[in-house]
Amino acid sequence: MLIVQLIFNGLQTGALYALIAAGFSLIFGMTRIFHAAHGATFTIAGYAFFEMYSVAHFGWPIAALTAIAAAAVFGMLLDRWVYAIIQRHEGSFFTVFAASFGVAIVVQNVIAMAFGRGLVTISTPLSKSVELAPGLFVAPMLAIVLVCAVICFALLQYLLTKTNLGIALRALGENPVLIEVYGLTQRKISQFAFLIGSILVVPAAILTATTSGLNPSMSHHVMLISLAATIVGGVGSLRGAALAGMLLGMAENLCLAIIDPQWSEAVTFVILFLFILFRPGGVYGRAITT
Amino acid sequence: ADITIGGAFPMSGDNAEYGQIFSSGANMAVEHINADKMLSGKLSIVYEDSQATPAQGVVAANKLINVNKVPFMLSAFTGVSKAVAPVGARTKTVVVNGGGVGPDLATLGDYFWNTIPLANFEVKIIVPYLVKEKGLKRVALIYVDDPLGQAIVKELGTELPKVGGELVGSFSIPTTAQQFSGVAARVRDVKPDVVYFATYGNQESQLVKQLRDNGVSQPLASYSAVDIPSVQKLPEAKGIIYTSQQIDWDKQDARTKRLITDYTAKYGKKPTTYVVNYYNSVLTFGLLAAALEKAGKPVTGENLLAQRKATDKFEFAGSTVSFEADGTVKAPIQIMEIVGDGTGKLLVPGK
Amino acid sequence: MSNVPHLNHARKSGDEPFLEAKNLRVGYGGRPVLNDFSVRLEHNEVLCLIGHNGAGKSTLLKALFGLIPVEQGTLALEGRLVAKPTPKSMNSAGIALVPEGRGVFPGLTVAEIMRLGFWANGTPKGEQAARLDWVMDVLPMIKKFYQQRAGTLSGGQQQMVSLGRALLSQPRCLLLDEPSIGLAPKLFQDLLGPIRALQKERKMSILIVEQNVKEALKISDRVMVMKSGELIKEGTPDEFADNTQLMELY
Amino acid sequence: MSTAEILLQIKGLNKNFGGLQAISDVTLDLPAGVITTLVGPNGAGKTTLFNLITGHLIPTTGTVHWLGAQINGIEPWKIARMGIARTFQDLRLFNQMTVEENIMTVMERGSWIWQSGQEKNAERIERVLNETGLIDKRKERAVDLAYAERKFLSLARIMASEAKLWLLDEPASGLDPRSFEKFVTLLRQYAASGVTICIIEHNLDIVIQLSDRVAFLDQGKLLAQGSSQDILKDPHLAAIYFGDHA
Amino acid sequence: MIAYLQNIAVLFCVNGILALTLNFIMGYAGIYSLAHTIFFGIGAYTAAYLALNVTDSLLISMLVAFSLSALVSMALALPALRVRGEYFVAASLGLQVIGVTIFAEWKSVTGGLGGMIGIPRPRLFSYVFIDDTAFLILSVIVLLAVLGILSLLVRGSFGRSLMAIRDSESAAQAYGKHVNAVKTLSVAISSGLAAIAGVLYTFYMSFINVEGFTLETSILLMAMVIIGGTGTLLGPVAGAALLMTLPAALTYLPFLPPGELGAIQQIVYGAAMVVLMIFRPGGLVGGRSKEKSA
Ligand SMILES: Nc1ncnc2c1ncn2[C@@H]1O[C@H](COP(=O)(O)OP(=O)(O)OP(=O)(O)O)[C@@H](O)[C@H]1O
Ligand SMILES: Nc1ncnc2c1ncn2[C@@H]1O[C@H](COP(=O)(O)OP(=O)(O)OP(=O)(O)O)[C@@H](O)[C@H]1O
Ligand SMILES: [Mg+2]
Ligand SMILES: [Mg+2]
Repeated sequence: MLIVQLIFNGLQTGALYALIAAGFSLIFGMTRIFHAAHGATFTIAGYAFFEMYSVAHFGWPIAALTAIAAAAVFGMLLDRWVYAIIQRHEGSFFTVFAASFGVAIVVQNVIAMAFGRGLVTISTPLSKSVELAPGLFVAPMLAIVLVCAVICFALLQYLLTKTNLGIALRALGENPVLIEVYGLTQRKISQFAFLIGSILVVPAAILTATTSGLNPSMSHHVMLISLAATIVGGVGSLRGAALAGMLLGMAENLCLAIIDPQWSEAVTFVILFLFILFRPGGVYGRAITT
Repeated sequence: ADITIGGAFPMSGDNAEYGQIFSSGANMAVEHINADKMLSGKLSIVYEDSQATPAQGVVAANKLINVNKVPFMLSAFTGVSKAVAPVGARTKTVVVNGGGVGPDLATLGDYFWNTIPLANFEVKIIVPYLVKEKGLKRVALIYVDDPLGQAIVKELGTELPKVGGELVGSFSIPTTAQQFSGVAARVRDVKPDVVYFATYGNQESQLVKQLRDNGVSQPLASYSAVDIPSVQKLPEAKGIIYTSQQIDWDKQDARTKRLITDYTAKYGKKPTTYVVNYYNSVLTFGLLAAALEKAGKPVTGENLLAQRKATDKFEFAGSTVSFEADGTVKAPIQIMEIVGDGTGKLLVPGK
Repeated sequence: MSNVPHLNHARKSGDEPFLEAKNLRVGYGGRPVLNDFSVRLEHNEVLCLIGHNGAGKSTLLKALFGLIPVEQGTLALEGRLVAKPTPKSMNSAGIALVPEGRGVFPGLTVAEIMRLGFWANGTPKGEQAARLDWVMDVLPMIKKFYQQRAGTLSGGQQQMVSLGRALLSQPRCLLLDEPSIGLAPKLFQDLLGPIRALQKERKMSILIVEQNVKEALKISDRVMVMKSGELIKEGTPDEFADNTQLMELY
Repeated sequence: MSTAEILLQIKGLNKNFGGLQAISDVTLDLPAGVITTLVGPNGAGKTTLFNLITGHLIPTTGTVHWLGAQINGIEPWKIARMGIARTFQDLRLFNQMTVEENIMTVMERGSWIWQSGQEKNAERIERVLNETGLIDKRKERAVDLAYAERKFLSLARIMASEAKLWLLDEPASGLDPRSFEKFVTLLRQYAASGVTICIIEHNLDIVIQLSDRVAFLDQGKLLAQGSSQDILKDPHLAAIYFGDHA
Repeated sequence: MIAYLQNIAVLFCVNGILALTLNFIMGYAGIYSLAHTIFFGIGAYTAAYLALNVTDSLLISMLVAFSLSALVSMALALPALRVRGEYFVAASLGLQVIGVTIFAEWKSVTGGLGGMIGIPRPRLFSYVFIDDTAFLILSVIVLLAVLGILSLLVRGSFGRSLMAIRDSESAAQAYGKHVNAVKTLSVAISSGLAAIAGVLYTFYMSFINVEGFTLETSILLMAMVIIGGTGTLLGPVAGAALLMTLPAALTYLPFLPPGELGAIQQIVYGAAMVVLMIFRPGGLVGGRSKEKSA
């Protein structure tokens, strides 16, 4: 029964990871910006929701909208006022990474000062497990998380393959200069990548707030998972990121059946490491030649 | 002359909530000492951020001792204290812990004192209560994988069999873990009567909430670290049985009353045991330094230690205590239950 | 030195050139590549720009299309000044650029590339099919690999797609940058034919930069020779037909 | 010509990329002192053939012999040290290094701190810089060079490498006539001094002016080889490649 | 005060060595490693273990630490030979997390989170570095030695081979560079020297635990290199100096509320990183980055 329970847990963690990774994967794949502050977007969205819902009692739709707005504004401002400026210089990949990391540190501490360092959770009966079968506890939240993930990825898939903006985003990932030659504005499309990528983090942030709770320093973990899922899935492949998120979530939980929890993060990264060694292109990526 | 003492507390990071609580108590004591003109000069306290990590703690301690030249400093957290203690010993600086409860803290040398009873006492008190009074024989333990947690595993392992209990499973978690649904599944799997958890900081609330969410309906038990607002107010935490140092709030002496009134006036809430412990830690310094000044001796770590050894009783807020030879205090431990209103309900008073 | 007298083209008074740039200064990171450079592209003409490597030909095209900022000088479209040219505004003014190298996105299918082109031009949905048919008429090869990913096409096929994309907006002016690079000679000839035919039919203005002078001259009306960011000679293709004379110029 | 020693011998070479047969059953000799041009439509497999020779790719089947010894399967750096050097279609200069460093590094066999023959190297660098006209730019980074200069730097690298066989991948594409002229002169000069050259080129002037022999590749197959006149006149090849040029 | 400055100076030497060695693979070989602290840690734990169980000899510690770290660095060289850019960053990230877990869990050797306490000062022949000033001198000498070794390597043909490989691996191969050997060797040298920094750190702090070797430290080191200027010899040292003095300097601002000092320090620190990257993307000493154009 333990295994079945762990599989269910893995499903929920995996779906959350997939959602978390989607935004990072989109931004990284399309703009090649190593958006280390993606975790910060996550905490900002989570705290925005918490403040509106649990503190100001606005009801979840308004709270969710606030979270979306906060995430979107943060992502786009960052793109406009930090990344865009740094990217004017050659060899900017790691420079952007360093700056982004700086932003993540700032956000984490500002949130800590503003909202305290303690854990905040949103209490809802939805995260309360019920015993489905003897020894198998499943919360309604699992269904919500799964549905959310499916909807998000379906929308994203539609966006990227069927809409003009989506095609432009993919084009941006391949050759940003050529975008301009076509008469489109690279910066605008890049802003959209940040807009969509940042908004994508909101469902995961809200769901995490209700399941495990939020604290200012959790952005770190979010970043690690996003990066791992993006690489394991294959840069630029959202399908890959989804699958990899699921894989990592599953692995993290299933490994508990045999080893202690403090090894589970290492397990995640052993998987990542092996992938890079033996399948550097990721699950869905093209093989890269060096 | 003016005197500065130090404190290495977590001021940022996951455990900053503790830093704020600890320093509020210490600051209150500094205020009172200055108001009473206990010392010839003005007493002040500087804090350095230990981030609750041993490495940062050492950096902080080095700075306090070398730059601020403090003869006396406060420390917290088992891991940090263990790392800081050798620095104190080498530089002959008194380091006082009022928060960490790892039993190893009793063995860190002459210059390391504790104003908080250590966890081995807490475990010794709660185990018989759980097993005999409540009939909860099968205990599962969730502990954070650090010196404190390891000490508790050891302590439970020896205490449980003594009273006919059994440790049916112990699950360590890393200090950074946030997801506990898997741990919950494994805990359920061993079918315990009660789940004892030994963690601190943000992890506590997260762990409790997720255990409850994930079908762990057994009673929960823990040690004094749950005595912080974020846990006390957590709906899921209701019913947790825990031990803490007993403070006699109704003690009719002026010092206790003054602490309670002034603290409540300043912070809008009653002081907790941590507040009292750090208040008392600074008070210890005040009393010793005053005695040294009276005797015309300089306030150095060495003299403070000698003076402490020469003093057999301290009138603390909430209790009268004496230091053991290993630098720890024996204080009565009470058993409490979280009721959800921010303060615990007393189950068994300490002896 | 740039004020080489322009050829006296017979033109009606008041008939402004399609595109006119005056006294341009353009450069990268403070180093000017073009200094005080003027160029004029008439309606319905093919102007061939030749010059040695690094003369600034590509730089000129990029500047005319708004891809790199003009530090000094003016740019006029049919007599009207363009204050700050951007690729977007030039595109909507009916100018299309076929860049140096492969102007396609390797991961997108040809169909998606065309769609991106339509989006950039803001072509209404209803008109798209007709436009596409028209492009396919000009470059019938495209039909064959319409659903293929551009990255899997050969160099020549990619060049065709790039040209096709540029034609989608039915531009009034094409800027072509070395379309022959890396192309088999035959392929290049195959490409030039349709371009000339189209230009005649639609009375387009074309500015073509080419190293393959022999082929390019066949379709040009006027030739300009650049050296180190300056115009050193201008004339008709016949004047340049003799290769030896060209050699002296460089 | 037929009596010349055969430097490189390619026999029955095949290379598949997944389903794509990029090189199919190519057999070709490169005799010493002969300038061979490799022509063919885009995607014919010319660059792939170079990659197979230099060890950057491993053939699916078939062999490559260098001075009689089989070299396919050997690592590229070992093959390079045997005396085969190449340029790349996309140049692949050492972009962040200076012109001088670019040249210096290809002359150094090992990577030890201590290198023998530094003075001899210095002379050689000087000569190569002079010949390619890069002498004034010796301290500039390769990325900062103009297009033609980059092309010449890629040539300078191979000139400095002391290789017996040069494989040049579209070395003259995009060059203006004067640079082109200089380029051809340099190649002639080196060929005369005993270097064997194999060039991939779309520019027919190179084919006509420089090469002793032309090999025509299409869809991975070697369709024809012979003197440039013969090849250019072939009506079939004209139809698929040269157009009405000849 | 002197003691405090000495303290900072020793730690600066340690970080300086780390930044220098990281820059050696980052700036010259294009290997952007986020696992550098693992090798720092290997050195530190080796020294601690030897000092507590075997010998307090400085030379032996350094020798063993260097060799062990160079050996383990093959785990980093492996992905470095196969992938580049962000893929390698991720691989090194994985290695970092795995390494930290091992440091934390291999309690019999590393002491876990509790760490290793009471490490004695080292001995060189018969001299024991009890005095902090003597230790500082030792640290400076080691720093200069590392700087010397690296600059010799970088300026010579080894450095050119490294840079050539960084700029174009296939071209380097085509001109006879044994890419795998050069890369592996550079990783081994860098990791081995980082372990030397670990030895110094251990002996100086006399306490180590896993928290000194986490991802944050690795990122901090990378920031030092980037802020100082990748691919320059002195840039990393400047970066280390800046990032180390900044938080220390902040504690002297009297108007900051002590309760929030930690957070404010972190905010200023993060903001400084952003601002520096915006205004000096090539780093403090960097000359080799310039405005990119369309
Ligand atoms: N992105 C760039 N950054 C810096 N300098 C550049 C850039 N692009 C071109 N240059 C420089 O500008 C000058 C002109 O370049 P341009 O590409 O316009 O020449 P061109 O005439 O098109 O030559 P080619 O025949 O080689 O295409 C050259 O000296 C070149 O080095
Ligand atoms: N590494 C690779 N993986 C998959 N396919 C490849 C690879 N390298 C080359 N090809 C394919 O092999 C075929 C031959 O390519 P090659 O680069 O040799 O052509 P080429 O003759 O040099 O053409 P061009 O004149 O355009 O440079 C092409 O279809 C190409 O897409
Ligand atoms: Mg050009
Ligand atoms: Mg090729």
